[in-house]
Amino acid sequence: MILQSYQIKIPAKTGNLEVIRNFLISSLQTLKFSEEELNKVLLSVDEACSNVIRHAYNFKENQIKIDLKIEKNKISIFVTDSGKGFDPSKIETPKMDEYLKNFKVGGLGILIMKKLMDEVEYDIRPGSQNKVKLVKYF
Amino acid sequence: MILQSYQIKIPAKTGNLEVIRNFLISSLQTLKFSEEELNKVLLSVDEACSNVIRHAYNFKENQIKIDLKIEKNKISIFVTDSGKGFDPSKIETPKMDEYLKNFKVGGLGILIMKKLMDEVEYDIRPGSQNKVKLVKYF
Amino acid sequence: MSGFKIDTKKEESVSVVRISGFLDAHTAHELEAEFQGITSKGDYKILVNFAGLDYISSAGLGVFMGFIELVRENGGDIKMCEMNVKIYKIFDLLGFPNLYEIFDTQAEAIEKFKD
Amino acid sequence: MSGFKIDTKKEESVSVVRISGFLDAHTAHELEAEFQGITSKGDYKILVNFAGLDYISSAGLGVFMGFIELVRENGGDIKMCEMNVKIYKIFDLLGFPNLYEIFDTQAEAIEKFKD
Ligand SMILES: Nc1ncnc2c1ncn2[C@@H]1O[C@H](COP(=O)(O)OP(=O)(O)O)[C@@H](O)[C@H]1O
Ligand SMILES: Nc1ncnc2c1ncn2[C@@H]1O[C@H](COP(=O)(O)OP(=O)(O)O)[C@@H](O)[C@H]1O
Repeated sequence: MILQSYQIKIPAKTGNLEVIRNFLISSLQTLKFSEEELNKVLLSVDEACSNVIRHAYNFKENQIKIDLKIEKNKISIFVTDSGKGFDPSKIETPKMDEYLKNFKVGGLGILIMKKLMDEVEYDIRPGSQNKVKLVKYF
Repeated sequence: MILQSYQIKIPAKTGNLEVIRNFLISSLQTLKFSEEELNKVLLSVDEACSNVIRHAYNFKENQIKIDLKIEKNKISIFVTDSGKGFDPSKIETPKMDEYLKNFKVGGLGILIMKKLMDEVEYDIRPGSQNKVKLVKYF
Repeated sequence: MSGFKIDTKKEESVSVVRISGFLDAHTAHELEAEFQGITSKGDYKILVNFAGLDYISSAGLGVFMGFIELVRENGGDIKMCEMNVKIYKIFDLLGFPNLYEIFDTQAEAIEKFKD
Repeated sequence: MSGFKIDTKKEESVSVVRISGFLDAHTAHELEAEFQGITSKGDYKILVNFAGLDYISSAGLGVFMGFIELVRENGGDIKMCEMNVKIYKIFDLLGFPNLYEIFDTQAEAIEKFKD
């Protein structure tokens, strides 16, 4: 059962990443997340939004939507874009040993989300809505 | 022409007034408002939202929506509720001399909005959407 | 995060109420409860020190209006001090300085209560 | 309002880059430009002081990865110091401490560059 819903819809530009983080901080402040857990949520959503700005929209300004659903034992955050979409199953998870040895750059965003959140799930429908769901349990 | 749109949709409760103010602060931070003008916007929106929480919804939790439209020479903020509505033409503007002399309480919210914003306009449709538009020119 | 804080201390016969943070429709009831507590003890000389206050909305103003009559009927007053310019502008916008005495310093205000 | 700040000073032969605030996809290019400036002058001993840094996302991490190879090929290094626990946890999550030396104090790090 969803107890509370928060939504923000704003221009997808890197200057708004801070707006999004601040929105989450103030929306989540009454929940009993530790600061550490809150930081995990902030960073994961930031990564999802940075991907939308860069990959979904290629830095062309468009809208990004973030929905926060608070339930009794978890929060779910949906980051939605109307951009070009992609096939998440084709994205390889970087092996960090090799990654670091070969001085790779980029490609860490989804890995970070997966490491920090309890669930990460993409629902890609190019031409309509692409969405990533990020879940964290209390 | 609308250059940028920001929207937030959150539970209408007094604890979220701060969330709303923070959302506005971060959404407006790149515009060239003076701090004084920004404060006028914050207070006016706070008054509109406090009215929604108290009068439209009688403190029963429901959603409140705030839309911010940024144009070249002005910002417009729409505060929307789906509550019981009212007839703005029936609201008397308090005369502050008498008000203070008679130790009145309350009834200052709309006056504050009118004094601080360049335009204040209600669009009341009980049963569907009640909206107040607050405009400030640069 | 920001919140609202109240700290009341008796200075001579005056109840000095230091308020800080954000006084809005969410926090106004806290100040109301404080005023209730003070006046119910029969103390009617109230000085509100605004030094730490960052924000006030009409819900906050309503608290002062809700007690001023009672306080004055009992020979007391609500005076104010150390208000920053941002807050003062809101008071001024509505003519509140005609009803409430606002002092720069706490000492001046306490002195004035002795008149 | 938070923003991101960089301040670079030469200490002996080491370019000490103090970063503070929020290093995300919006501000990462500023650090990139700073590293570009430093390395293009032929300076490859870079110490990043994280004392003031509140936040880092993968865009920020990418800046370090983008320069480490060049810097090491030129006999230099990017070392790090005074990282708070919050930031260190992100580095640690991805194994970055295997690639970058991270020191508690700036003095230790500068000393290490002399080896
Ligand atoms: N919202 C999105 N829209 C389109 N493509 C995306 C989106 N999110 C991720 N991707 C794709 O997934 C890849 C991996 O993303 P990520 O792990 O965050 O690393 P990076 O963004 O640094 O490439 C991206 O390079 C991009 O091709
Ligand atoms: N969103 C709203 N929904 C219903 N009634 C409203 C709304 N906003 C204002 N009102 C009505 O207008 C009146 C005046 O509002 P205001 O000037 O803000 O003072 P106050 O809220 O202190 O009464 C309220 O008492 C209420 O009857």
